[in-house]
Amino acid sequence: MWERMTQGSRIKSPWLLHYDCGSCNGCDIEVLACLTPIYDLERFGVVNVGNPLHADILLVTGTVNHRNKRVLRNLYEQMPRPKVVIAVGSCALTGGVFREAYNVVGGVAKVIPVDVYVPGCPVKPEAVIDGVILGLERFRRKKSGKNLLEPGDWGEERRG
Amino acid sequence: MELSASDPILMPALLFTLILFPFLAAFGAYLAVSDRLLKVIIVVTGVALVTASLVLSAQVPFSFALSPDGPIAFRAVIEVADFALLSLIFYFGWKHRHPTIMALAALQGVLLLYVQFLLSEGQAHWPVFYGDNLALIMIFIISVVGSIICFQALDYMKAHEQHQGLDRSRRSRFFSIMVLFLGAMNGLVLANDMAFFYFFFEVTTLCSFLLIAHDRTPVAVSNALRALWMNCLGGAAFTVAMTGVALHVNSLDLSRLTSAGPADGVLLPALAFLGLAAFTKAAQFPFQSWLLGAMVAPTPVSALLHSSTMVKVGVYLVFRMAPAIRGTFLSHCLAVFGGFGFLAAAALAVGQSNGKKVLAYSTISNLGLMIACAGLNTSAALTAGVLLILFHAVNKALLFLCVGTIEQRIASRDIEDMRGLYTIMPVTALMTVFGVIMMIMPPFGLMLGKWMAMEAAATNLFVIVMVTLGSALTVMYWARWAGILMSDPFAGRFTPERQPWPTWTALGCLCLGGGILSVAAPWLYSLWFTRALSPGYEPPYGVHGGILENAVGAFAVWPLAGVAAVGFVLAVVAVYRAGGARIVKPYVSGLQTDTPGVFTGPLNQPVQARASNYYLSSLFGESRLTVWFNLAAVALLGLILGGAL
Amino acid sequence: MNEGLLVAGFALVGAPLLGGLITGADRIITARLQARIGPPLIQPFYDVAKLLGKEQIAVNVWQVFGACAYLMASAIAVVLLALRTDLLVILFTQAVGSVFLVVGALASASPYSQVGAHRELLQVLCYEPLLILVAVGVYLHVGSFKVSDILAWQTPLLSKLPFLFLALGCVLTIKLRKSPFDLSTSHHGHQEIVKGLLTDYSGPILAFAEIGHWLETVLLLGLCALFWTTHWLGMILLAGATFALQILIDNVSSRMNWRWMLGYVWAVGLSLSVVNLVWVQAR
Amino acid sequence: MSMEAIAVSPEHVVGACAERKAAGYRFVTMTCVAVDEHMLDVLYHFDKDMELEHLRLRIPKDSCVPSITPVFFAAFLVENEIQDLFGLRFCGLAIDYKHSLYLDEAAPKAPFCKGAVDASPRPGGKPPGDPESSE
Amino acid sequence: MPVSVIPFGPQHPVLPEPIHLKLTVEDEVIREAVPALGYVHRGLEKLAEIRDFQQMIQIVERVCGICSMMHSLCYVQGIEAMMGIEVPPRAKYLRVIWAELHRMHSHLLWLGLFADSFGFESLFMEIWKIREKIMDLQEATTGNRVIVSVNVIGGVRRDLSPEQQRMILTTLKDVEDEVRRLEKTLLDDYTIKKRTKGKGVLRSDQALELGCVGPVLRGSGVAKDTRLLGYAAYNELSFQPVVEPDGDCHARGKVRYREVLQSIDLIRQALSKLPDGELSASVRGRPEGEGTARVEQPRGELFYYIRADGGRQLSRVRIRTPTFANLPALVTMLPGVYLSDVPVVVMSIDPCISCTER
Amino acid sequence: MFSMAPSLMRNFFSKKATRRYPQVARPPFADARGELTNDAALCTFCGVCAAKCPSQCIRVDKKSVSWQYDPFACIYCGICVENCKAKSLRMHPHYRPPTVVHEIIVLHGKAPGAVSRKD
Repeated sequence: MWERMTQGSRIKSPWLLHYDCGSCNGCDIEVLACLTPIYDLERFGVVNVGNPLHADILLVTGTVNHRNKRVLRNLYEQMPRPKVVIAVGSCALTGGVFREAYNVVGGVAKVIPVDVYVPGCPVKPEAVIDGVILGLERFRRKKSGKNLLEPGDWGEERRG
Repeated sequence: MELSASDPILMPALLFTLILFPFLAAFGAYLAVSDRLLKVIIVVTGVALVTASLVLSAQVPFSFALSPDGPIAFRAVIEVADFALLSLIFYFGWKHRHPTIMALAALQGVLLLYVQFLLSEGQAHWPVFYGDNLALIMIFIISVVGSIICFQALDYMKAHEQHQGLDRSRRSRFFSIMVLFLGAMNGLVLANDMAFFYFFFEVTTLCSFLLIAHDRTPVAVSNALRALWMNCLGGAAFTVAMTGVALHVNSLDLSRLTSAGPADGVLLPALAFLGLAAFTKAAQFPFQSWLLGAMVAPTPVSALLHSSTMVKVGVYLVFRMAPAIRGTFLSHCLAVFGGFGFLAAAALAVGQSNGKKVLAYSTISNLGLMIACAGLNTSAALTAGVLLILFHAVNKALLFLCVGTIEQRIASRDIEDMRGLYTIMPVTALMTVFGVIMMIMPPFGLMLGKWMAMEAAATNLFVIVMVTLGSALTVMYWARWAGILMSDPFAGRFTPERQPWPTWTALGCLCLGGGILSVAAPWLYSLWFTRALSPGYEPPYGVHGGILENAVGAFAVWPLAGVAAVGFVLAVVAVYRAGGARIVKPYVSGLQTDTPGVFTGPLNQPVQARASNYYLSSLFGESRLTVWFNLAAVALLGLILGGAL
Repeated sequence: MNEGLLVAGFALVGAPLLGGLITGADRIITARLQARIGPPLIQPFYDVAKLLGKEQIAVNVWQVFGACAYLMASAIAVVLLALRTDLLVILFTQAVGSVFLVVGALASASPYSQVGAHRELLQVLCYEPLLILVAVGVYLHVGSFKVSDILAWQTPLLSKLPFLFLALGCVLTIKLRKSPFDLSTSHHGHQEIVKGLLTDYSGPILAFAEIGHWLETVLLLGLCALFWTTHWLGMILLAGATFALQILIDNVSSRMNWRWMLGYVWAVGLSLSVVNLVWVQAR
Repeated sequence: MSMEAIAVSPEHVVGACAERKAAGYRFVTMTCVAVDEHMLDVLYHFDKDMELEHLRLRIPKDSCVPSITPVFFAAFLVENEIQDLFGLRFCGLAIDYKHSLYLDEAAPKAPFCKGAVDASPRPGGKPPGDPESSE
Repeated sequence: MPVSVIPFGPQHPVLPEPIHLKLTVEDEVIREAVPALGYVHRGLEKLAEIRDFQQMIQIVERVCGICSMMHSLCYVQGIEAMMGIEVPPRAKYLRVIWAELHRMHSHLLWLGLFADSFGFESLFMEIWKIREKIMDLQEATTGNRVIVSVNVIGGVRRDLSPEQQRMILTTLKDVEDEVRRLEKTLLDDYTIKKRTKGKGVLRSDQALELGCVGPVLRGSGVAKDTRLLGYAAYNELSFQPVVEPDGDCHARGKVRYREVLQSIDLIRQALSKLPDGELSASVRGRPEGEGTARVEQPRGELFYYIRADGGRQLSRVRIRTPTFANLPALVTMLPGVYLSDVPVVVMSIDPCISCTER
Repeated sequence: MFSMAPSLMRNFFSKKATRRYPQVARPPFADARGELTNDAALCTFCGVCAAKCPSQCIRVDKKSVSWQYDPFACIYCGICVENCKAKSLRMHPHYRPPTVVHEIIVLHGKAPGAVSRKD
């Protein structure tokens, strides 16, 4: 029962860590807009904690470059399991329009496992909400305790 | 309370063991040629003192008069000794070219002569020694805590001298003064004759001077001289008080002076000067600087003289005179003065990063609170004061010894350098934290005392406001110290550090002692503390089931202690279970490197993240506040003396 | 004795539930003031249950000790209040909790949690004297520090101790971590020191700290309620109104710095208290 | 359209900037352009009363340009940027990031240059946060 | 005196963007602040060498999402000047309208974040609530909330229908009412004044010497506004630069607040004068030569240097963004302020790091 | 200090500003630049879109007659749609929904219908 309670609560209380990995601010401000009255992500219990040690969801915007990939990995490692990574915006998915720039490594998935991809340039707040809700699906199939699946692993649904 | 008929054989034997035996032991220690012999002397003295104080506990209250036709004319001896001491002090003043000391010594000499002259016609017929439960508590502190400290000092001083690289050991000198001091303290506490009291008072002053100057560095010597002149000022005030007493009642009987109920007007000035003497000894503002300077002495000295025992003489003196000034303006002033000392020293402690200075200020602060208790002069306040005396002595001795042990290991007494001490010396760090916890947390004895003091002070606006502010400052400077000892990331188990067994014994005894005494507080309360009150003071609280209660408030010592113990065990279990927790680096904005606390800064260079304590130097800086505090204290002193005159 | 145990047990179960609901209401009201819908009422329980089910990571295991001790001290303080014991002892116990929380935060080398810990100590420095003076004021008026005697008092304390109640409001703002005093850690993490004091508390121990905070909220609102002891409705209304005002103040002010806090609380809070104390004593 | 720019030599560039500062010009920025595989254009842009004025310094890419940070402190950022992106060196920089303002080890060296470059840092400027630099 | 060394960013809740400041702090007073950049550097100027000059519009738009319109405007104006293209008047007015909408959304965004930086959460929420109306306007008229992407070389891609114009006017009325309602709080609230007055003071001579631009410069009492150059249709609209003399964070906030109202006024003027006609001129040939272009971005003067050698690709695009110009001032403002004021001072220059590093 | 209070009170007692997404979804603006689709039946595989795309996310292979599109690299600027002579490219007003896998859309000209391959 305890298991079910914590698992249920996980879906109800996703705390967010937003890391701007080198985005043009377009997606950033849309992520931030999600927390403001019009979209009010707090309806779903989302709190922007700004601190990996408290976060359940890592929301990344922007391209990964040679300098911030270390930061991204650091933040990811500091999050307690179970955790979900959501890549937001074309830049975070593949590097977007900047794919070919010399200092761009590529999408977030090149550094850490990604669970949910939210395409768009910039993404709309509604899409961010959709992405978070999709990300929460992952908690539904996670067991708490020691054998937590690593993020990015959707089990049998994973293709390719 | 009636005095027990003093046993004609036992009593002299006890007094001999408590007072004279240490003098002899000191002589022996001075001549001791080997460490082993020194250790034997220390242990024997300690055992003798503890035994004697235990035996004495069955004898109090007692008074003891020397028969004038005894084999030795003690009084004459003491009178001569008084002058000898003064000459010695004068000599030190002359040697170090310190006119103030010479002047004060001379003044004391003149006043003493005058007292002799005044008393010449009526010969002494009052008891020389007097012991009640208050004195007994002091004796216990001196004997037990003093012995523990001396015992620990054996190894401490060995290391200390190694550190200094002396070619000739000066340990025998050191220990002879320490042991001598124990005897003098016992004498002081038991003395009823003011001449005796004065003699022992001056001996402790001199011991303090010699021990502060022990390391012979220029700083040590100059600080020792400051301590000497300030204490001489106290001595002078004492002689003035003696003169006043002799002038008006033609006697030097301390108990008569103090137990006669509220004093009539003529004696008030004398009592005020007695208070002044007490303030210098207790290093209250504006005399706090000598105690701070005294921190250059080896740590056992600070633990023994400058926190547990000698400075308490001031408090003890005020407690003795409390009944005499009950209800007077002087008493009220005393309360305000003490409360002010509590607040001011706590504020200055916040601005300190030097561990020993924090301890020193904390001592001054607590002494201030005790003086305030005496000034409040209700039975609850006085009981609170006695509680504070006892628990402060034990806790502070523990903390000083811990700091000394730490200092020998890390070669610094700065709190900032103790960051993450747990990784280096886990046991000592834990003991220090325990000491700090005992300072600021219920249900430990010190907080019990503070609680009682607050409830007693609640009707006195000045005092309660200062005490509440002071308490908050106290929490601040202790909590951050305890916190940073445990700082720095670590995982897994640490092996306890190695220390000589006497150090462990001493620290362990004090830790255990502090804990056990706290739990035993309700029991001790009915056994000792209420009986330490002078006649005319009713026991303030009733005790049942470990709960101290009266119509005003209740402190459930045993239930709280029980719950706290359960809580502690639960927390430890939680820590133990969290042993498997994944240890991560602290959050440094995502820039952490493999080294804990190091982040990648500009230029991709590793930078050590640091966060020093807040010393709030712009608010609580020593240089900023001391002047104002001293001025305020001088004004208050003026009020006390002026009001009494 | 048995009755005491019953009350204690009831307080132990009831206070966290109440505290969680109060926190949930706080979040909803705040959201509504900001024209948002806000989370469900039982959101705090979701949060805590989730945190309890998370992986325990720690920078330093002493954090665990600190958080546990904080939780326990808060619980004891609430139980002592429920048992109607001495007000000063309750306040001392509550202070113990704060100290342990600080010690736990100091155990981490992260500068954010260190700075947060020091700011928390400054907050303790600000509110602790006020709390004790409130107790003293109550004592001067009622003649006892015991909550049982205060509850038996026949007139509302608020009529005689209005300024002290204001001072208590000041304390409440600090303790509830509301603007302008949310210096050491704030409810929303947009602060220069991240989550401050709580930065490196994570997972279950963060849940402990959170529950401890609920208990403190209940304790302080309980103290507020003591100012209207003549009727249980008055107690609830007074506590509720005070809490509503706290939320409003939180939403109409920015976060200040500690210098301002120290100056303001010591100047305004202390003078309010002292004026009231003088007034009470003069009668 | 063509832009008029006053050509300056490396010796005179700091002086020319100082003159403009004295005349009340606001420093806008600097631009570096790779002319060919060996030469770089460094342009200094100034503004006064909404009019722009440009200085042009044409130099080989392995030379050392005197920094104008003593005149315009604000230039430290752009000079560091040019150091990073072109491998050009500035002598006497107020805050020298030593080719690490933007680019990490893993990133390509001097990406804007045509042809090969040697972008190893050379002693001279002071790094930021160096105790010496915070006198 | 013991000091603390505190890393500030790149991941930090009060900084929406990754910049790192190494702060040396003494009892919460900043003694030294050393910035570290490079967390957003993509190297997009270099993309000019592999994308053609038309495609570069979409790339420079993504220099910064908040002021994307301004970047493309500056870029296309530079190219148009180089190629000698005369932009149709309607396009010029439409550019002004969208540019000012963009300025409003950027300033409102900033006012919200500024409120957040000193912990005034409800004000942040309130302002962002208002800002959403502008976002809706942008989405309704251009197809995207943030990156409006309306500029093309020679004109604009989209037109404003009469209904859309009416919608803009009614929304602006709403926004104006709501913004004016917050005026007392923003400019006169006790706690806000306490947190912003006298913080990060920059005298006018200092601001000029450090090369500051935009609201930072105008907040220090210097009346410099690149719009006075009269690009697009600004030469046909009447406005005065907003200037505040105090030079502190409060003054910068005031400048931006008043510029929101100024933008509303400018949009109304532009809509009332909106001429009929073509949306864009035809583009023939390829740019050649070198040139500069400047526009007034919400954060200040934006400067483009473009060099082309007649090919499809440009040989160099250099972008000097306002934050790049204001950053040195930030480094000199930080020492001496309290740690708690760091976010306020940092936010006061409205830092856009992705602009700065490109 | 309470200058903000009237606004807050108004908020408290009036209708909330929040759009209850996803329970209630607001219809997108008509001209919004959302999801990009290609109608293989109309597409001439001329390659103009691929050439114009600033993000180079479209690849047209005239030999195998295929149109390959990476929605994760697309910046939804609409340039391709504007330049599509065959009017086969369309931008829908609704945005592309989030997914859990990286899809690359490939259309073949000769084949009767669109084939979507997930990668």
